[in-house]
Amino acid sequence: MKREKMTVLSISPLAKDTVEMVLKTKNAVRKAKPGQFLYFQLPGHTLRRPISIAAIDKESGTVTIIFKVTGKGTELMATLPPGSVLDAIGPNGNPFPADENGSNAVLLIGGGIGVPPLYCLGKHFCAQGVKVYSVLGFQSREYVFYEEKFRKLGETVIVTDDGSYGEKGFVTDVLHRFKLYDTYFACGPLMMLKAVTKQLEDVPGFISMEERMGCGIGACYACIIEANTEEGYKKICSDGPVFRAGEVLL
Amino acid sequence: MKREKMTVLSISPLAKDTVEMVLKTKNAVRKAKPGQFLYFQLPGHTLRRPISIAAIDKESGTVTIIFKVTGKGTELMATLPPGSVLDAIGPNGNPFPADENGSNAVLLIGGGIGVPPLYCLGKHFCAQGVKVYSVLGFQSREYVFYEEKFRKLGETVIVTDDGSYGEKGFVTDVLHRFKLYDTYFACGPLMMLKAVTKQLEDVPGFISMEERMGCGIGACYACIIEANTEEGYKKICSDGPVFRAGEVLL
Amino acid sequence: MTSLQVNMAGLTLKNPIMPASGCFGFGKEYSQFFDLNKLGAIVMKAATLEKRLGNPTPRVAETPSGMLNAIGLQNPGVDNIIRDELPFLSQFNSVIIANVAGTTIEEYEEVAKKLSATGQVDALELNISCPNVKEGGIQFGQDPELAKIVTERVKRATHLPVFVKLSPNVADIVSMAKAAEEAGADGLSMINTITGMQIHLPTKRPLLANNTGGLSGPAIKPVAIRMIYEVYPHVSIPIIGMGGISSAEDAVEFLLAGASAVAIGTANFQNPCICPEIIEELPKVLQKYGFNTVEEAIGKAVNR
Amino acid sequence: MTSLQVNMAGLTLKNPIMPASGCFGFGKEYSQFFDLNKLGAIVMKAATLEKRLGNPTPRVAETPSGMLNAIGLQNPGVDNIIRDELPFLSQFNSVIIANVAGTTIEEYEEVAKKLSATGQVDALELNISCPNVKEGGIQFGQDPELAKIVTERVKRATHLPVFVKLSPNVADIVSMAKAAEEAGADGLSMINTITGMQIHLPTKRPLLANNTGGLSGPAIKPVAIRMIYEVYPHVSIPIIGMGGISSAEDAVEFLLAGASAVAIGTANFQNPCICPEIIEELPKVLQKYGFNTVEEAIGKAVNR
Ligand SMILES: Cc1cc2nc3c(=O)[nH]c(=O)nc-3n(C[C@H](O)[C@H](O)[C@H](O)COP(=O)(O)OP(=O)(O)OC[C@H]3O[C@@H](n4cnc5c(N)ncnc54)[C@H](O)[C@@H]3O)c2cc1C
Ligand SMILES: Cc1cc2nc3c(=O)[nH]c(=O)nc-3n(C[C@H](O)[C@H](O)[C@H](O)COP(=O)(O)OP(=O)(O)OC[C@H]3O[C@@H](n4cnc5c(N)ncnc54)[C@H](O)[C@@H]3O)c2cc1C
Ligand SMILES: Cc1cc2nc3c(=O)[nH]c(=O)nc-3n(C[C@H](O)[C@H](O)[C@H](O)COP(=O)(O)O)c2cc1C
Ligand SMILES: Cc1cc2nc3c(=O)[nH]c(=O)nc-3n(C[C@H](O)[C@H](O)[C@H](O)COP(=O)(O)O)c2cc1C
Ligand code: FES
Ligand code: FES
Repeated sequence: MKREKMTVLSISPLAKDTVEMVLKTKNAVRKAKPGQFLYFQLPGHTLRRPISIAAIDKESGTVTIIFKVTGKGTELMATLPPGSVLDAIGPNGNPFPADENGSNAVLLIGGGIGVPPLYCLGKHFCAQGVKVYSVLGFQSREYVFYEEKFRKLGETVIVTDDGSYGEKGFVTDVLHRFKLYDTYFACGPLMMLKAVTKQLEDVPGFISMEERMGCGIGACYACIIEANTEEGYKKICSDGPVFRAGEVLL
Repeated sequence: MKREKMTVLSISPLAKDTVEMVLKTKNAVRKAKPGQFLYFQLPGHTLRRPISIAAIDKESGTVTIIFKVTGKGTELMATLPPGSVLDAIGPNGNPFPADENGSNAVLLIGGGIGVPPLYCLGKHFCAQGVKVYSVLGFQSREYVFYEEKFRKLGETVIVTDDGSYGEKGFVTDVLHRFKLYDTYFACGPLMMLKAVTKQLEDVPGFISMEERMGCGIGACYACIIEANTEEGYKKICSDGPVFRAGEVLL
Repeated sequence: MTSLQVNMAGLTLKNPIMPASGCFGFGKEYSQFFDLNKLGAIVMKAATLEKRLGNPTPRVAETPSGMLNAIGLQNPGVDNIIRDELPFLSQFNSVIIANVAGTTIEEYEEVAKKLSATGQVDALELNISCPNVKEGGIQFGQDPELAKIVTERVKRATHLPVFVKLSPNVADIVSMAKAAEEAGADGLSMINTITGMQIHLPTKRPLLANNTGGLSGPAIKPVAIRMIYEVYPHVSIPIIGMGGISSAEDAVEFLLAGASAVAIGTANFQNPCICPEIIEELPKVLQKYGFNTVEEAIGKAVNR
Repeated sequence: MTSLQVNMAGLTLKNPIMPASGCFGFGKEYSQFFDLNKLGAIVMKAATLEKRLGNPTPRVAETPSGMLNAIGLQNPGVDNIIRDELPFLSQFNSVIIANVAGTTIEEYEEVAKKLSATGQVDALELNISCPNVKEGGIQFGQDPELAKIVTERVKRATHLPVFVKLSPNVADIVSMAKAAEEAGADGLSMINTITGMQIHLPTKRPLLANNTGGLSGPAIKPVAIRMIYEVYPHVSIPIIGMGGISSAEDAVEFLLAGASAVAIGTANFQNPCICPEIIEELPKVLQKYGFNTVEEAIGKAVNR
């Protein structure tokens, strides 16, 4: 983990309120693993903003992030022209266990803005020859992104809450269609993670969590989540954001 | 007085820590008179910054300001690239009495960053056929600006505190050389204004004052100065910044 | 259509937005920027019995997301205000609230009487919370007993609704609020400024000539929200909320915390049109969060 | 060469800069970013007798030039801290200050005793000002009598210098400071956070699960400076100043107001290297304003 200045190489709208940004980095690109996040400082803001790494390109020395405009900070980020310099700490947190995992086939389950880190992970698995299935849920048609990219990784089902694109329903409505995977990886809203971990109780899985953060590095106890451990808690920023399903209490 | 968006047309260093900025305006340029000021909002700052109008060009629809980088606000202004948009209120305050004045010859006395409004005034007098003499004081050589412009208006003496340019000394050391004027106009540090008004006690004169401001339009009583009036005070932002010498207590 | 109307303390405001005392003078200057009829109410600069010259300058300083002021209640005195300022304000059909200050209880009474007699003032705001004067002001606002006495006495001196303006420079805001209510206050104004200081490095001295000043602006918004939220369940009189409001979203935050109306101070200096801009935005923001009227939003964040 | 050394309460700090309690954990995380030996002192996260899980999340919120936190004193408990955290910290040659919290006077005493017995702690900071726990904490910090008692009792339980950390949520900070001094405190830490709240419009509820939280960051700097300036002439014990410091200029402002050393809290979250950066800048800034040593600057803005 390091503090470094990253340069915005490109910024483009992906879907409604959803922005893709490619950043030139020296340090983070070398160290980053799927599931980790960058912690961005924005002028005029006291707290940094955590954003997951959506793609890592070691050759070009870039990382990609995808973020949804939900408040003042992401609004500001969405207006940064190429050439802007962002102060980032990272890569923060613990990655998905993608190397030591020993899977033959995995199921990725993403909801909304939880989709980006799964793309990074899926690419990683693909490169290792692991089979990748994906179920991605979005609010509605205009929020859908990265469908083609996921299809390139493997079989992909898209659902939308209102059925305006793909199938109508929640990700949990279609999970039963996939059987041939040994581990699942999920990222998305808390409600989705609750439903998914319950439904797939008997399958090994990993989930990625969100919480409002202070330090972002494990020092301030802002981002605690209850856990089935002796201590009774985990820090999302440094013990997570990725946890083994069942390790933390949703 | 109005709130308007002004576009930075050009920005250039004039002298050490001293910046000249040309602004495109619709409203202020039509109404502005020498001695008035603009009140600029800067992102991240609660209070606006008052800056005098240094030149008015009705043909091109621009006003020029000259400011010294003394703190965070002016530092930020100095980095604005051409094309930037500034939120300004103005023209604020009462101008120098340049039209109804009836002078045949005037003496302009400027100190440091008090020089800019006098240039605006001198040009105005020149255009009316009034003879203009100028005495300008600066800290040292590297702070001198607009010497040539003032020479074009009329006889000009430059002094510097350390003698590194022009003559060594304060403006008050050379005032006695000028006799053939009927009114003086002074702007500069409080110490200079005190010395000038004392030395030229018997000559009609006008001075321009500074104070930290809140509203900038006469509503908040932040910028008060004691005065020889029934009320006992004047507001620098709305009754001033220009006062008849002796009207306010320095 | 979203209704912005608010009824409180017997007053009917066409909308809950008003400029805060001391940040809007007596209205004339801002009337250059917009039609004051747009305002729900107008709160005048503090009036004292005699004219006051206030503190030496500098009187204001900028701080992170805020400012300090130490005006020191400068004003022309209540008689001059009645003669020179009230006639201008009374042309507008907004509710007119006079801010009353003093050094002694008798002064508060006297000023309240004079303002009430004009028939041009709709309510009084009792400034027992000015941190910038040596005597009077804040000491009444830090002691529940004194606050009670001054409120009672002013209530007896006027037929107008009285809002008591509370100081945040206390350990227990609820007991101050209750004291004011018990003394007969018709409403509360919260909050006045928090006492602060800035040191000027070049002179190695406090920047303000008065040394300390009152902190206002967005920096204090969380403190204002907290105090209103704390007080709301304990009183049944309406609260005018203030402290760092600079957007319609901020205003709604104050409503949810328990304010019936809100005042805008420091933000006027940044943007002289902030009040009409917030009034225009307010219906959209209320609707966005599911409210059809201002009154529906009041206190909604509080478990009473 | 500008001397940054500070002697206070029997401690020798190589420079006056330390991270503030709760914003730096027990140092490990920040040691990834810089060598902790650079710090004048290190203040640990609050320790209580038993481990505490703190408040529900969300626990932090952003505010204009500041933040709210309601961590609720989560910590592993004093025994675990001594076992797991102190050995790491004691490798560094910076002064180590332990922050002591509790619900009862006995808990403060017990924690103080245990920490003192380790021989690895150089001073204690008595946290009688945490606004985020239901019991203990702030109530000791709002009542001079209680503050006195807890200070006296802890002083008897330790041979270490004791800094009492004051709450700004009081009407009269000077009487709190005097009470601590009379009770034998070796120094004061000022200020802890100001109680605040933010309302989350989409949920129409306070954003923090705890409803209120402590306001910190540049927003509160003017309040901290004012309180230190007020207290300084009335006590003869040193003050560790804090509240919104994010630059060497800010640090010098605190020195001039009367602080002997300063702590940096919220700014660590923005810039994990802020402490060493300020330490590097400090000599230049001191020199710019005519000081050759830190000690020359202390209290220079105050007319004692
Ligand atoms: C580990 C992690 C990874 C994330 N990855 C992504 C991503 O890849 N793409 C994406 O769009 N979003 C991601 N988020 C959520 C993202 O951090 C928030 O949407 C963002 O901080 C909102 O900032 P804002 O200024 O726009 O909103 P505001 O509401 O104005 O922010 C106010 C404060 O709340 C915090 N905050 C608000 N929402 C969240 C949230 N959901 N999680 C954490 N903090 C929040 C902000 O950081 C800030 O401190 C991630 C969050 C975490 C914890
Ligand atoms: C009527 C008037 C006309 C002026 N004209 C000019 C001009 O033409 N060129 C120029 O360089 N300067 C001029 N000044 C001074 C200029 O306003 C200040 O230098 C500027 O505000 C400093 O801002 P800052 O953010 O750089 O400094 P900071 O010290 O960071 O400012 C902090 C606060 O103090 C205020 N402040 C600081 N110094 C002054 C000052 N001398 N006068 C008023 N407020 C101050 C700022 O506006 C701000 O609110 C004028 C001032 C007044 C009152
Ligand atoms: C320059 C200035 C002058 C003020 N004068 C008064 C006053 O005369 N009477 C009063 O009750 N409050 C006065 N206040 C306090 C404001 O009315 C308001 O309570 C406070 O500033 C918080 O609101 P804000 O953050 O929106 O400014 C003044 C505030 C400022 C900034
Ligand atoms: C997240 C967080 C946790 C804190 N925890 C503690 C604590 O455990 N003990 C304590 O005495 N102060 C605690 N504080 C208060 C700080 O030490 C400091 O007094 C306050 O934040 C003001 O300084 P700042 O503005 O530089 O942050 C905490 C502050 C924050 C922001
Ligand atoms: S954000 Fe500080 S511990 Fe996680
Ligand atoms: S700055 Fe408000 S009256 Fe002059």
